[in-house]
Amino acid sequence: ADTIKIGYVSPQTGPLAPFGEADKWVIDQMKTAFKDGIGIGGKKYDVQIVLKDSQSNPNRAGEVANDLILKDKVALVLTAGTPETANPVSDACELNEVPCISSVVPWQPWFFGRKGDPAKGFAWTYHLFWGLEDVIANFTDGWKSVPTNKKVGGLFPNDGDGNAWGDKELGFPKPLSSMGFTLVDPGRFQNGTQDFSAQIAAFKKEGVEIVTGVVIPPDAKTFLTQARQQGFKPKVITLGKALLFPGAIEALGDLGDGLSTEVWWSPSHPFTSSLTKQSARALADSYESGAKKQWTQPIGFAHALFEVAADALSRAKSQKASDVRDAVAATSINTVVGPVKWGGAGPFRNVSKTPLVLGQWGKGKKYKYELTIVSDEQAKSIPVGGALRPMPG
Amino acid sequence: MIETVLQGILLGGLYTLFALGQSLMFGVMRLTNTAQGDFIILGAFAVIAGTSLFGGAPVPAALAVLPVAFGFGYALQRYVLNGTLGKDPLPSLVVTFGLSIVIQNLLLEVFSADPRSIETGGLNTQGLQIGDSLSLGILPLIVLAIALVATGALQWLFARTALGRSFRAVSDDREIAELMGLNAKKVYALATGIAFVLIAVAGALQGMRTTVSPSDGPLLLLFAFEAVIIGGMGSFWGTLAGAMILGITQQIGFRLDPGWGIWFGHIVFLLVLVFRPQGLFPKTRS
Amino acid sequence: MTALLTTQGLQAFYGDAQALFGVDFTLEQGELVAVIGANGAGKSTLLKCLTGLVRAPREAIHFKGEAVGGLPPGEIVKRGLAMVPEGRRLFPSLSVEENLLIGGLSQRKGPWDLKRLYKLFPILAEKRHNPGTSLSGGQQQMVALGRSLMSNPEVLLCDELSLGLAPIVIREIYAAMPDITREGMTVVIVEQDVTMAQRVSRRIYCLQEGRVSLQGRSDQLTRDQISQAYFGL
Amino acid sequence: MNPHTFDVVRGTSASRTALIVAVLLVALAASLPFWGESSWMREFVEIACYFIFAMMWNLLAGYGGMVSIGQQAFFGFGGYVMLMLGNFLGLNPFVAIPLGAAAAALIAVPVSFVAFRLSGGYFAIGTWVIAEVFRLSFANLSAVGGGSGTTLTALRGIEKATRENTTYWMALACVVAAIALVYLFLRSKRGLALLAIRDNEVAGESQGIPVARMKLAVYVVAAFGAGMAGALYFVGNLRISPDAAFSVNWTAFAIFMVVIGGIGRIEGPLVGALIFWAMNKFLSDFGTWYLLGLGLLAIVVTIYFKQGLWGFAQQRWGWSLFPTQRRLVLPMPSTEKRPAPVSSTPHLEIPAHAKHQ
Amino acid sequence: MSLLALHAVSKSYGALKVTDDISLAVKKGETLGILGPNGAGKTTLFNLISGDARVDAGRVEYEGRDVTALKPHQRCHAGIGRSYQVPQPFGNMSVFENLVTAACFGAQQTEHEAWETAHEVLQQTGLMPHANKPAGGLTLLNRKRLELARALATRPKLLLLDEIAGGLTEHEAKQLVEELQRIKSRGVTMIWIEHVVHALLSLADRLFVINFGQKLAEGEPLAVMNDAEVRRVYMGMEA
Ligand SMILES: Nc1ncnc2c1ncn2[C@@H]1O[C@H](COP(=O)(O)OP(=O)(O)OP(=O)(O)O)[C@@H](O)[C@H]1O
Ligand SMILES: Nc1ncnc2c1ncn2[C@@H]1O[C@H](COP(=O)(O)OP(=O)(O)OP(=O)(O)O)[C@@H](O)[C@H]1O
Ligand SMILES: [Mg+2]
Ligand SMILES: [Mg+2]
Repeated sequence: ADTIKIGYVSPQTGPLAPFGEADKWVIDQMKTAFKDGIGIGGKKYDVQIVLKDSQSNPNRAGEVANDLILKDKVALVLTAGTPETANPVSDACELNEVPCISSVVPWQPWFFGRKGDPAKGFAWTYHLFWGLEDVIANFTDGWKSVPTNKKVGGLFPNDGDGNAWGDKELGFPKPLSSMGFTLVDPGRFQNGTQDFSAQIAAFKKEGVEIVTGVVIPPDAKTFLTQARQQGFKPKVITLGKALLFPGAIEALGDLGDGLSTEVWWSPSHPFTSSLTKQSARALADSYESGAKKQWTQPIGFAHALFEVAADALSRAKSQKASDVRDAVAATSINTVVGPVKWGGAGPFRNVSKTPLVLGQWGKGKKYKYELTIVSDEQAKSIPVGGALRPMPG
Repeated sequence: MIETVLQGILLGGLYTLFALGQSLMFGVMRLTNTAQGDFIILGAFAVIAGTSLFGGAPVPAALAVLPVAFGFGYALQRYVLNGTLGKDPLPSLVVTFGLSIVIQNLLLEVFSADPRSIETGGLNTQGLQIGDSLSLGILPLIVLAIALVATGALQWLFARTALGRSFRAVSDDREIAELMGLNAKKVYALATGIAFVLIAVAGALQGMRTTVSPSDGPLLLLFAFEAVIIGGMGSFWGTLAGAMILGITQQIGFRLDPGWGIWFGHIVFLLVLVFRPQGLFPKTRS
Repeated sequence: MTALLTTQGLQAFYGDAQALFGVDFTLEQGELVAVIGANGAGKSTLLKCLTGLVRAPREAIHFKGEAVGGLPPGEIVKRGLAMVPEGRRLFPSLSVEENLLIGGLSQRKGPWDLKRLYKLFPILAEKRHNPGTSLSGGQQQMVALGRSLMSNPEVLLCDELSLGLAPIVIREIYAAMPDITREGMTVVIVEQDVTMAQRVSRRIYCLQEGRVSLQGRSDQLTRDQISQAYFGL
Repeated sequence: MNPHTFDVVRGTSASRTALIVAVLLVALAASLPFWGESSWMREFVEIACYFIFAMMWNLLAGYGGMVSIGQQAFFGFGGYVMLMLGNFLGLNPFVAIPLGAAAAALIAVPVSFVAFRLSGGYFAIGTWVIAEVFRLSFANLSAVGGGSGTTLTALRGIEKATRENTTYWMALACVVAAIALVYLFLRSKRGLALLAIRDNEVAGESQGIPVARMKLAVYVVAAFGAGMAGALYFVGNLRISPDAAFSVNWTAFAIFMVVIGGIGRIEGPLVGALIFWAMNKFLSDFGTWYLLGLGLLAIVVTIYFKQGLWGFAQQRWGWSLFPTQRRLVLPMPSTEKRPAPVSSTPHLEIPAHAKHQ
Repeated sequence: MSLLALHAVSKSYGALKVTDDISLAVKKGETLGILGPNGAGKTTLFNLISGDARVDAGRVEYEGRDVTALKPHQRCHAGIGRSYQVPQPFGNMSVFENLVTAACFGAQQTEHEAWETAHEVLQQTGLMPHANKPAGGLTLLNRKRLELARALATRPKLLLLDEIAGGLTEHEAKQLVEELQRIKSRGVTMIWIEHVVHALLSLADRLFVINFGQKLAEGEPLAVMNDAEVRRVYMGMEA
């Protein structure tokens, strides 16, 4: 039989490596799932998955995407893990006219960060994830449940995510003020900052009780320890990105308890894989037993990307790029991260949203820290495990 | 304002530790170590690895790493870097640059890209409350104290002891120093060994203060380098002063706009270059 | 009596270029020997071989009965050979006194210490805390000589003590020689000035293109013989 | 004195053969779009960027004696200027490539004022700091997307094949121009001056070489080339971000290429680029291990083959494709050995009066 | 008219006044010898003339124009050629290329003219057998020759020679003097620093003695050598 190739780009090394940590395992699973091949346009094809490492470097991400397209001649490109990887890969696909499905980037940095025109959208690139409106709603839902003075300190770095989250029009500032929160934003900082005393001083001066933002894990640690040293004790700390991974939380030591973060996927999500028929719980369990590690959120999305790919390819008229693209555009399936369907208006022509909830880390039984879902205002189908606790101490 | 300056000085203490090893290696061997930052990170990871060996106690682990660091530096100089010394700075630059790549990727392979830190049993979060609004971290104060002691000790070693004389003699004229009975290769190795002890101390403290990940090195190198140049080459107190100036300017920059803090530090460094290329406190040899 | 220091068929190379072609050289305890020869004849190379700065075969050099060829300079200094290098070469970042102390690193016992040196060259005591390189050329030569004496060598090798020095300085330096040899120290001087060499030395070796072209007692050699050996005519 | 008693030889037979082979190769390469695959073109463009950049680094460090770790400043600057001209002024990005390079050359003038305060190893890291200043400055420029970077939208209208072919030919032209420019420069008088400065700046100045001006010229030319490589690269890549554009890896790879191939010789970056390309092609999937190996290779070559692989070959077999030296050739060299050269070499014989005195 | 004139030039390194208010004039075609103890500031004086060091105070005049602000390469173009006490060859270039460089840039000749010049100088200085050898591999003596040769290749009107006879045998020194004599006879003005006094005396028209950066004596050679102060300070002889 002929072979059809699927390219996959994610950061497996570099500072963003936790985002790509589970990919090897997921792809191994896929090999089993695809062992009988896929039928495209009535013909059976063997499936080969080509995994490339972006090394957390946007430059490298673009290069390997081009390699996939030009050398490996993949029929479809999948990519996941922060704008630093997904955006250049999507751009390369758009340029070379190859269909691409991306994920694990809020849709605004993905769409507007690539200078997308809402009137036209993109021709070749499709995205599935939640958006800033969801993260804002979830964070604020959580904050409202804890008595505070509603003063929020923002930590927005100068990267794809930080610029979007802190953007005056698209990001946090507008909705927060309309909900009665006051945002204290000292400004964009470089990733890898050694010292947050400027931010801490600004927060202290304004009497901030809630801290939010989207920082990389080392910066979160630096900020949190320095805040403690300098006597700054907010009641709630909800950060995106930095607090997603159990490894990062463990690195924080005692500071990890009570931190909250967005949850895009968890074992308690009530979804099932269309490909392997595993429930979210079963998928997480098989990862934990297979990889000997605590589950992480990207597992679900890496899996879902392949679900969508398999579904689209099997519906494609032929393996020609435009046919595959048309099949992708017409997708409508239920995946382990929720329903996926494109074709809305504006950016949503290329964006399919998945549900988002809020989670909080606490001392766990099986692992040092475990994540509990504490607010499901935005996705009622996902069960809550408790209420948001104020930070201890 | 006072707080900004105080925080700047505390930051400067850390930068001093980053820079002393560089200053020493340059002073003795005219060797610019572009892997300085990566060695600091390596030191931090060594302590992290050691901590798990010592059942989670960071201080014994850090102390145990020091002699290892000394031996590592000694051997590195003896068997690798000595072969690159000479009038041409290129070989040593390329080799240390290569080492930097090797270390980063080796750490990545062994420890993965996960950020890690050294567990200090809560020490890193303790603060010293001064007045109502000012609180200084205990750990940064300890870092500053260690930096002061290390600078003083190094300056004393360099200026007042026979070993220090040997360092200077070998750096001045290697052939003649050998004629006087010094083994230049050993003296160099000794200097690098000492530099690596400082690097390990810096790494351990960096790992306690914040998280470290394999690709953090280059930024630390630049800070170390700037401190050395601002201070003026050849004097350890100058390096300390340079580090303080860098720390304070960065802090001021951060308060103006967090995005420009490091940029501000770089600019001050470049201004020093333009107006005082010999550094602010060049060693006046007396 | 056996010789203090001998070389047998000593050959030396700089990379591929051979500089010495089988030099036989003997030194008796307590004598002052001058080595003369044209530029590039190999005088400095001979001294550098003796002190280990240029590699030599182990057996080619014997010092007090021990084969010392090719030992690192430090080892050789410890055994009692010291050299005053061509062109002074003080350590610029060390003071006069520190320069002298570096010379004493090998910690051999003997008459020479700071006190004794300062007595020989009082001007150095005055400038002990100045950087060595701030001194005049002659004073620097005194430091260089003193630095080597500090190791209390049995054999002192001096390379072109007078090169580039004003006549007054040359006089002062050579005036110190008797003081140095008095206690039985053996001295080798390399000298361009044949007259001076003949006057101060007991024996003379003349090198020419890496070979010994003449040797003998200074007072028995004639100017003619020397000129001939010098230029190889 | 008779002017025809000597000759000065500059070429070698290898160099003449090399020239012919090179012309044929370029002609062949120019026709690639008509018979090759688009992936080859893309690969060529990429390696061309690396190569041009390495070539310029070699000129700067190997000939100018200025070992810089900050050339990525000009690489990124060229890229950003190209992008801004394309996105904001609507200029055709292909036209914007040389303009980006020119902008890099222009900015190099004030930059040199700061960088030239340092020398040796400190120059190296100082230029790195300057490159960081560039990176941070662009990272704080929200018009070009700040730290997250932005996309070159100006090419969106152009057809794929046209775009690919034009980029390819541009890259080929740049490569040929870079080699020719550097070679002719080094063969000229100025090349001599450069070598002299590299050996001894002070003496060069006193022999009438305007050292400051020469160094500046080299620095600016190198910046131009680096800017060209950067602009070209981002036309091929479409997406730019400060971290990517001003990454120290650019210079790291250039250093490795040049050192492995052989510094201070034009063949060096050529050989280095080929090796780099091969390693990248076949080994880059090994990720960390590949980079680790690259670092180790650079270390080993530096310590054991100081002249690089080409330098080793040159010493071993006397190869030289781009000879720049001048050899003085006298007819009948045997005359030198004749016993009585009467007056031409007066220093070697001793007149009778010298023996006595 | 004097070719070169120094008007009250001074130069300090740190607290050390190395050149202290020296005034000096050299006529066209003249050979001036400079004497003085080690560290008296002779080489520094050359540096001030050639532009390698900047004066702190005073003025350097050459061919009647003020060159104090000119860079070394500009002074070289104007006709000031120098040799270095410690030879500074372009070590990785061949001897021939060293000379071609000097002719190209110092004498501002075209490449082909420079070849001629280099060839001629090679013959003059006896360096011909080493023409294609790398300059870094030369012996000290040949490096010193190269210093002279390279200065000659810049086609100087004023030649600054710093201790080029040091370490030469008597015979070699004699040949050197003969060579310099020939250069002198072509009308080249020279200033020569030398400790080998008898060589200097055989060529110099006038002597200038420096001590501690100041002028100690100046004038007709024999008179200067017989000066009591000079004999005491420099020769170490009681008058
Ligand atoms: N470092 C070196 N590299 C290569 N060749 C050298 C080196 N040092 C000396 N030589 C060569 O070795 C030979 C002997 O040199 P050496 O310095 O011993 O002579 P010398 O008699 O001391 O002369 P001088 O009176 O000039 O000091 C010469 O041909 C010289 O060119
Ligand atoms: N660049 C410099 N920096 C500091 N001091 C210097 C410098 N150049 C020269 N000196 C000092 O200036 C003084 C005069 O030096 P100079 O080289 O002019 O002496 P000189 O008369 O040429 O001596 P010699 O006969 O030994 O060559 C010396 O004390 C020297 O150390
Ligand atoms: Mg000698
Ligand atoms: Mg002098």
